[in-house]
Amino acid sequence: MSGIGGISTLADHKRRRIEELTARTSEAGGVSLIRDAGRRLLRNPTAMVGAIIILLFLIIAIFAPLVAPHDPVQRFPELTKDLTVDSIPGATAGHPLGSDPLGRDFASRMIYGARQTLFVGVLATFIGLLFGVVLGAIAGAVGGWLDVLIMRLTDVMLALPSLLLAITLVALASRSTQWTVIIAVAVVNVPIFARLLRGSMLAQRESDHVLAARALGVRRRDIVLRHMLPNSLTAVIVQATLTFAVAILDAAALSFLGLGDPDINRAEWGLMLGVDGVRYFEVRPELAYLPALAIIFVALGFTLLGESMREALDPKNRR
Amino acid sequence: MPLLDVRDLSVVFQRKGAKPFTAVDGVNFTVEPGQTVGLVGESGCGKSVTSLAIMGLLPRRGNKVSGEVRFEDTDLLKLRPQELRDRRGRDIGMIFQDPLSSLNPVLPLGLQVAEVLERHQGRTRQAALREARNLLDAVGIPDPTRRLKEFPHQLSGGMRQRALIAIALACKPRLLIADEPTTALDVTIQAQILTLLKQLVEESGTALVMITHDLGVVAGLCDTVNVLYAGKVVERAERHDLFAEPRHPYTHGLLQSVPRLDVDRGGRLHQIRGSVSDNIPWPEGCAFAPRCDRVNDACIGETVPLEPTFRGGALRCTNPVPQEVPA
Amino acid sequence: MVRVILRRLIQLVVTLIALTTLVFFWLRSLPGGPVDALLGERATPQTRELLTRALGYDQPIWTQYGRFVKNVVTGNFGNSIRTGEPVMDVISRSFPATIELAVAAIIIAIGLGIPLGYIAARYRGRMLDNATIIVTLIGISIPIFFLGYLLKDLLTQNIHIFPPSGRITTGMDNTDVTGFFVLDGLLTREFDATADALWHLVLPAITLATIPLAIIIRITRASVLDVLDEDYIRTADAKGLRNTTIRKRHVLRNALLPVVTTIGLQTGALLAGAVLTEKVYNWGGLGTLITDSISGGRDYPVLQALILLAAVVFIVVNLLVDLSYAVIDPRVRVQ
Amino acid sequence: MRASRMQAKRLRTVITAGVIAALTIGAAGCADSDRDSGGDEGKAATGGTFIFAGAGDPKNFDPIFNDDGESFRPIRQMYDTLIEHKPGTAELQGGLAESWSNDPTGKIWTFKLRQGVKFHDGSALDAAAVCANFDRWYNMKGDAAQSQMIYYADVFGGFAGSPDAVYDNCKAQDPATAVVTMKKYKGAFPGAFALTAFSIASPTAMKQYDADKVTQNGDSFAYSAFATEHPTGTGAFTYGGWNKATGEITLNKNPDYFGEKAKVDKLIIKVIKDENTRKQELRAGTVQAIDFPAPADRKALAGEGYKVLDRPAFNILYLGLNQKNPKLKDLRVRQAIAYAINRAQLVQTKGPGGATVADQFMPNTVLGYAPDVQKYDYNLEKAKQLLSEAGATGLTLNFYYPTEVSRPYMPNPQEIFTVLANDLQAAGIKVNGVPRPWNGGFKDDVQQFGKQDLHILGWTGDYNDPGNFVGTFFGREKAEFGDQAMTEMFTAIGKADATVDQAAKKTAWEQVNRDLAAKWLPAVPLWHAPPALVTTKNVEGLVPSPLTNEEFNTVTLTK
Repeated sequence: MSGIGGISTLADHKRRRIEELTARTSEAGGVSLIRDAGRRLLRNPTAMVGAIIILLFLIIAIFAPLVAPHDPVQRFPELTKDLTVDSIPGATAGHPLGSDPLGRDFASRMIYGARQTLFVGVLATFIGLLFGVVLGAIAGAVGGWLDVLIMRLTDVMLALPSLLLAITLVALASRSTQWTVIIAVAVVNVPIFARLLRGSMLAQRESDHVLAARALGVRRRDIVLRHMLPNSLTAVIVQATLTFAVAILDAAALSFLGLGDPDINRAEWGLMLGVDGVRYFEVRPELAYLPALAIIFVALGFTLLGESMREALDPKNRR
Repeated sequence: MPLLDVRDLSVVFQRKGAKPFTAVDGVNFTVEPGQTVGLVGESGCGKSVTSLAIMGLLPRRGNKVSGEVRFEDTDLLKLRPQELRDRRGRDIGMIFQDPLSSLNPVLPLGLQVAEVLERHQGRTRQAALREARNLLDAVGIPDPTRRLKEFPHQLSGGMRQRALIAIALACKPRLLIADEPTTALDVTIQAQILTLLKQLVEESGTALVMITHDLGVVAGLCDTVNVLYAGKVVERAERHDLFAEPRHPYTHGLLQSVPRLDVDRGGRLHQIRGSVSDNIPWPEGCAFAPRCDRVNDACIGETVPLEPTFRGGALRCTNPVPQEVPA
Repeated sequence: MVRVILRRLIQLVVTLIALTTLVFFWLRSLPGGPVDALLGERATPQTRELLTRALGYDQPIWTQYGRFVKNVVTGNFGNSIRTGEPVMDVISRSFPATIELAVAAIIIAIGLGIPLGYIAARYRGRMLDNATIIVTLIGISIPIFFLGYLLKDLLTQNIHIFPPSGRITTGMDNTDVTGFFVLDGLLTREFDATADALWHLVLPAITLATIPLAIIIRITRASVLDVLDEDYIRTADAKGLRNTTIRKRHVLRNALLPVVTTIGLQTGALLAGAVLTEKVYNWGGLGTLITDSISGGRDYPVLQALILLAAVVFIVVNLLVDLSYAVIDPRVRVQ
Repeated sequence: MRASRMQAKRLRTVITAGVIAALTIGAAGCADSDRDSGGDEGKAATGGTFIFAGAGDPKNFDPIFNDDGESFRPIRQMYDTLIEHKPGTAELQGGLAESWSNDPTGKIWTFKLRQGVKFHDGSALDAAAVCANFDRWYNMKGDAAQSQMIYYADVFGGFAGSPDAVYDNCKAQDPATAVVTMKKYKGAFPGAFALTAFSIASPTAMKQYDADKVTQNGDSFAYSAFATEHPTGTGAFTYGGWNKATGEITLNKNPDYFGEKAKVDKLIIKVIKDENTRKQELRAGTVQAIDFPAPADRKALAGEGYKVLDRPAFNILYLGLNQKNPKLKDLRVRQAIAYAINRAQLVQTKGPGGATVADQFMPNTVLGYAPDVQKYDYNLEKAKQLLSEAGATGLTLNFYYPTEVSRPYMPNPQEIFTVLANDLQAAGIKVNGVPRPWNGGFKDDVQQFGKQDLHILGWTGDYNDPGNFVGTFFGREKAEFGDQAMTEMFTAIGKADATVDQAAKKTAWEQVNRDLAAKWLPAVPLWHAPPALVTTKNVEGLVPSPLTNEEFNTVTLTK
């Protein structure tokens, strides 16, 4: 039943799922859980695979300038020389993966792609998380009409399928830039994070150590900041890990629909796949395959880690 | 000959990653037809595992079950899963601790009772339901006809437990295993359920294995009592003997820790040091030793055997509680 | 239940009013817009004025809003800027296409998802289980427009097994009764049309089904595993019931509860997936309509209607999920 | 390929079987099929169905209310114009009028009409009918209707009562002679008479389905039954229906067409918006011809034996320079930009097959093309030098480019922008790219408000007249190029456009083009890109038109 007369019970179901997840990941809360969750993670091969993929991705992203042979936006005469709209030169000396549709070094663009993709994913996730967490925290800590208001808001947002919401937002944006995309993708996640945090804060509120703290007369602000938030955040972190994957996929989808980041100078995997990859698929399939594989791997990495974190934090799996 | 004869039954949990753990360690006991036998011990002493092992309800993977469980003349452990299924619910019924979680939340009560009858007595749904109604009536559920259509969450705790009993006894089994049937219930209800059980087994001459940590229950119900500790039977005796003169320090300790109105009022309630989980520093020897106040060198080192007592019971102790010299 | 339905309807109305107003003013605040979209490169300034006047954009915004509301209330969303026909016609034409596609996808997702999920759970930890999990994870991680793109390239270009796009072969000249081509074919006994329509449906449906399928598999697996450790399953075992009975009556029935919810959630997600799938396969449905209304020239009248429609569909789906939920879960029913 | 299609067929029949099985349950109450003889794939030398894949939905079928190629494609087949273009060229020839003439003032146009021509509704085409059309346009009532007559407003200046209206009256001297009188001469004539928008429609039909009824509804317009269901012209094909669900426009052979009768019985125009999908359908053999193949696919398709037909380039892509920006007001800076751009490389790397570098704003087929204009070949040093002379080093410019659009002259704006920006950066000009959706603000910002410093835009010619190119761009004050009176340029163009004598006209325009390049340089011409058509091997007789208005009556399907 939809709590306070929600906009839609699917939203409620989503919400319920989120909250039960929260309950699981944060009810026992506390350091001990996190510690032995960590222990269980280290023992879990899938988690490790995920972690390794992500680590690799981060390294490439951070050290792109060192790894990449060239500047990703520079056009090279030796590449433009035999570049035409219907044939794109392949591997040559100094250009291991050959050219992209504009005579730029494809290898370098793939490598810098890690950086841009990370940028988009992280920002989209973080912005969503930030607003979500703030809203959720307010709702959870203050409660009352503010809580009701915020929850109604999230209900409305949950009522539209995520990508559809993103598309609409981009369409309704007066100008299209990389930020339009990032924000569109981010906004979609705000309600999820808000729900999540609120849910787990409520769970926290009833938990023993908070009750104890309250009994000891600790100030409410301190209870929220020192006791409730930290524990609730575990759930949020798990969600964030999963969100990252979704974020880069959505960004790619937007590019494919021609609603993505318009600056094709920017080397971002979603953009490379959604625009050049598709357009020049028959001329040079690698232009699609490589970014696609990269995206799949990274998304997979984050999903693997996220899922196993969730499992690990789930008290049901404690032994 | 006994109805149920359990011979050095052992259950070893082998989970990957963890080292094998012996939950049940060479348990022996018998149940005569119509007799009520108690398995008593603190939680974690392996009594529930024993019952599941008898029913063959332990998951195949990760558990090693050895020994014999003779029901009449067949060894249940040797049966193929399918044959075992045919006996479960027909020859042996079982009642579980938590009546709510033990009933399927999405099926109407009637069906949950009826399906046993359909399965073992090949009745039609209608016939089964009719019988189910009578059963519910028999276990004292008011307005059974209506209840048939209701769902577990619509019943009170006591009702649910009654329903479970009805299910367990539906096919008039010769043996009923009750695993802590009252622990999840309010004290007031507990009494009702116990009397109900008692009455039912007496009427139908069903043998009952009552698994509990509650000596009160035992006192009210059992003919013979087996006290388990750390997966071993440490003392077996007739109910009266056990309560009159516990020999094993552990049994003694248990009885001491039961609040009593008649003796030493105001005196502190006795308690047993530590808990079962204290792991034993020595591989062989008495597992209770670390907590025992009568411990001596003999307890440690070689295994302590379970020796028959002259009163037809049995005892596993090197230094039992002395009994008053019979006058 | 009646109360639930009533509440939904009220919610629906409220949401719609809020949305329409929001959308109306937002769209009016954007640059470009209808005038820009209606005029080609050749428009002279004079024509521009004419048009602005003709569309009443010279009048105060509130007058415009009033007119807009009056129309909407009478179910008139104006005419499409791109094609000039009434928005309602455009939508009611595209709607069946998407429904046809979505239904096909859902059938695949459920038809394969629940069994596979169940099997995976039964063989927990074995090769099969692990394989399923990996595959589903990949299914979730792959950009589905790319998957669709590959399928299309492989099965329509390299090997011509399936048609590359559209809902029916050009020139098939099938009779349009309901707008659901498969159905129409049956109704009018044009079986070749039905076959052809089904034929066109295969690839898009598979593409669209990928994500829901993966998710349904995972949820089913998880929830079956949960149910398997439930006490009532032990009880059922203790009753000596046959394995089949236990699985059908006790395990599956309970395991399906969360799955139903998921399916509900996924139908929502399908709308989003449809946008991508329909673009890949040039499927003349709502998805295509959305993309066209945006990139094909900011067709605001259509966009407005679509946004409202999305809300309606979504709330209706909720209702259905709730009802189905009530059917299989007695605990909900009594509340 | 054939084999695999057989395979597909077989699989289909399997499915059909299944369906029929499923049917026995639910086939009780059934609507009856009202279709004619199913999907016939006639492959005879003549007859059969020709399926052409277009790139977008038409708006309606009333010529005068349209201004885009996708609407004109079917209209072309159903209507005729007084004057036509020779197939494959932009030169004029007789259409409904066997011949035409104008008086020395260029104001009075006399059309000798072809005899015995009938509209699809059987009514006769005579001078009265022609005049009825001219009068209808001139006297069109209502903002809604008028606002949709883009071409009319452009060519004929305005409507009844408007001071700058060009049209005066039309007299039917005799049934075979129509005399149209203008208030003033316009260079657009006679070319403009060949515009598809000015096709001659049946007055009877227009009255019957009150063609003039255009009603505003919400943010758009509803058109009359004439425009949507009963288009009636004299063309080689008659209207057969528009299935919007499948995006199929069906046209049937007009057996009593006055000209060369259609070889195929049926013409289906199938709307497929995605260029990639058009190609794939062509390969699948479900369509016989596609318009605007993706430039990247041309080579592949040609290699597979499809016919790639290039239309003679009749368009222009240019880089607009907005003189609202004081820096750009300096000719040297504009020239520097011209030198800084490596057009040869642009055309080679990004130009659609057959594209050529443009050095002026009209293709060489148009009257007044000057071979000897200043060329501005790529010269980085010169560019830098000019910039420093102008004291415009470290210049930063806002470069507006459109997104969500693909035009024949501009298949991929983002790439073109990126290349140009790259070149300008090399010359030391900082470029600040501003992407705007084509209909979501680009046209507004660029043409209405002139917010940009630089922008890319282009044009496809409508008829063979320099005014239609240069005149449209630079003939009057436009925000696009800096809203200021460039008096010299305007007057020069105005004079050239007003010249009636062809020879004088030619020289006048040539001079305009030279000055545009050397003195005014309001924009930098980039390329002429021929849009292509691709057909299957068995399609014969499809003549690509530079104006992208092919007529399909000449098409045959061979085995």
